[in-house]
Amino acid sequence: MQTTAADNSYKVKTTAFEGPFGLLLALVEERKLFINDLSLAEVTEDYLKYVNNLPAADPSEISSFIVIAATLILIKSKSLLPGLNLTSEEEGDIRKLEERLRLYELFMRVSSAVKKNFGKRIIFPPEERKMDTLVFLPDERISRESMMEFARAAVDRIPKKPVLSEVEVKKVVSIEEMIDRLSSRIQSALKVNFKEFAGRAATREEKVVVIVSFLAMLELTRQGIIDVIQENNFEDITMEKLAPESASQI
Amino acid sequence: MNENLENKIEAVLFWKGEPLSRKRLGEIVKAGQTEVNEALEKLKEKLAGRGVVLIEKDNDVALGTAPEFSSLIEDLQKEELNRELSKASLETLSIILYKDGASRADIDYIRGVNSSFTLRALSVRGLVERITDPRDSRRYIYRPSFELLSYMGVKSVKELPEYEEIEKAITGAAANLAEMTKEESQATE
Amino acid sequence: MNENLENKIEAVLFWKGEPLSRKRLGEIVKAGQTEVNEALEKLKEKLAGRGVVLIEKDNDVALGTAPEFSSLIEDLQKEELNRELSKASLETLSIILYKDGASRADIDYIRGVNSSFTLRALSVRGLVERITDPRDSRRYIYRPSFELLSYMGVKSVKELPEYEEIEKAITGAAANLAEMTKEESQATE
Repeated sequence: MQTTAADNSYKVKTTAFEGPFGLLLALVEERKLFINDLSLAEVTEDYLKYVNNLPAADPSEISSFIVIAATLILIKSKSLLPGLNLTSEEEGDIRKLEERLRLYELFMRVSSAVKKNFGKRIIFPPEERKMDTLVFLPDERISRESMMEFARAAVDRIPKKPVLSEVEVKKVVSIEEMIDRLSSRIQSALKVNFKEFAGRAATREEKVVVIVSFLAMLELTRQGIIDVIQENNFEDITMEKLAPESASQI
Repeated sequence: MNENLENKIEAVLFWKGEPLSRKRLGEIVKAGQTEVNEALEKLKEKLAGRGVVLIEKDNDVALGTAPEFSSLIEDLQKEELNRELSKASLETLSIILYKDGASRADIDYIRGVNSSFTLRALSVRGLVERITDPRDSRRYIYRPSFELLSYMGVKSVKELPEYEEIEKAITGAAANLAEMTKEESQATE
Repeated sequence: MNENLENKIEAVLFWKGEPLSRKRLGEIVKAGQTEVNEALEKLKEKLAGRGVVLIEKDNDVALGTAPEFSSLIEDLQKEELNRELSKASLETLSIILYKDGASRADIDYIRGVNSSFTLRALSVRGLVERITDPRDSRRYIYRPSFELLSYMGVKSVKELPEYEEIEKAITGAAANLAEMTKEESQATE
């Protein structure tokens, strides 16, 4: 299952995904995996890369991707750092994500059946009958005034262009906080100083980059490709590349 | 090939709801006159002792309610006509008035819900009439009936209060929403 | 007295040409709910293998043409049919069909994205209908419409492919869903 870096820059970039689950499912299915914490950990980096390249057009759309990213980062961290103790809330988030993804997968299957049948064998109601316009039965509630009021009310109820609601804005903010919290969470678990990495990251996008590269570094460590040397706790980490032979062992 | 021709004919007559000539029926179901006549006989047999019967008049045939239920249907008709119009119907009517004729799709966009049943209620009472859209023969336009305008005491919809302002808002919104919904349904994969 | 109740009901549904609730049907034919339900079962049997079918949805019933004559009737009818469904619409419709009614929060939770615009587009097309949640008057439930069942060619949701199996799988995940969407709907609606 060893894949090269080139293979990992997936084709998903060219496809637009409606939401985070479509993307995640595509990534998992491309690798022919089942939905579980292992497969989710494996696709986390590609997921984050994709999200980072999303055009910042619609914040509410991106926010739905970011919410899931936070949980994925947890899963990834846990897989890389077995010593990382998750709170019960965090464990719950992970379990919930897996369940939601399975439910979504089920509905993807359902929607292909719906697509296959939709409009193929239609049951028609009878055609609207032609009216012999002999009757005229008005209603006393029909007047110039009442009709104006009804028309006005109908116009007022027409939704304007969809706008980002307050709740959604709040969500985006709290996600940034969540990412902050997560990076410090990982830091403390590892007892590494992260300042070179995180110090310069100011925006959300930059922070995501930091996390991605941090996770990538841990991944490489586990695979034995690089060796992380940390002289003392709370000092910067240095990395060094190992000889190619040791890299191919795993 | 045409073994269930009587079912086909039943479906066509049910859908149409008004008399069709045997000749036209043959064209629709792609069968010869003898076949059609035989199938109609079979249909008559199958409908024996049911709520719906085959009505024959000269060369025309139609489905209708069984004669033993005629008084039930008459009562029902009276009751329906005397019922109060629903709020949904009144709102639909107001849109047809201020847009001076609207397609079902226009009305649906503005109301955000499907309006076919409310439109039916309005036509039954002669408040609106359905005509073929002069710009698109594949759809219908509902417009205020002449009787409705005179009942409201206006010679044309333009005399309705604040007509210009509301007409503009409705027409603009309908176009806008039609556009957005079109985008939505076309965004296939 | 009411030995041919199914015929009476057939006549009423034929004449009416649009969905009626079982309750209203009972009022019209002057019969109790149990009687009406039994008669509807008999009517379904009588219509088996015919040109006309009985469609059931929640507590409403209506007559329609049998699905095997779909293309025949489509050629006869004038208005153009819209068969396009975006990916978002397909997902949303599937949830509403197989959950047989879902709140916006349910749908958002399953899809992981906001579905309000898709829901409006589907309501406008008459594929879904909105009712007030009987358990919580502050929110809405979206349900399949008759038109949606018609487009799917099924007489009731139970005829949808793999309905029971999928419904069971959904119910399994539903406890979690209910808990989650409660939190979310309090935040958004």
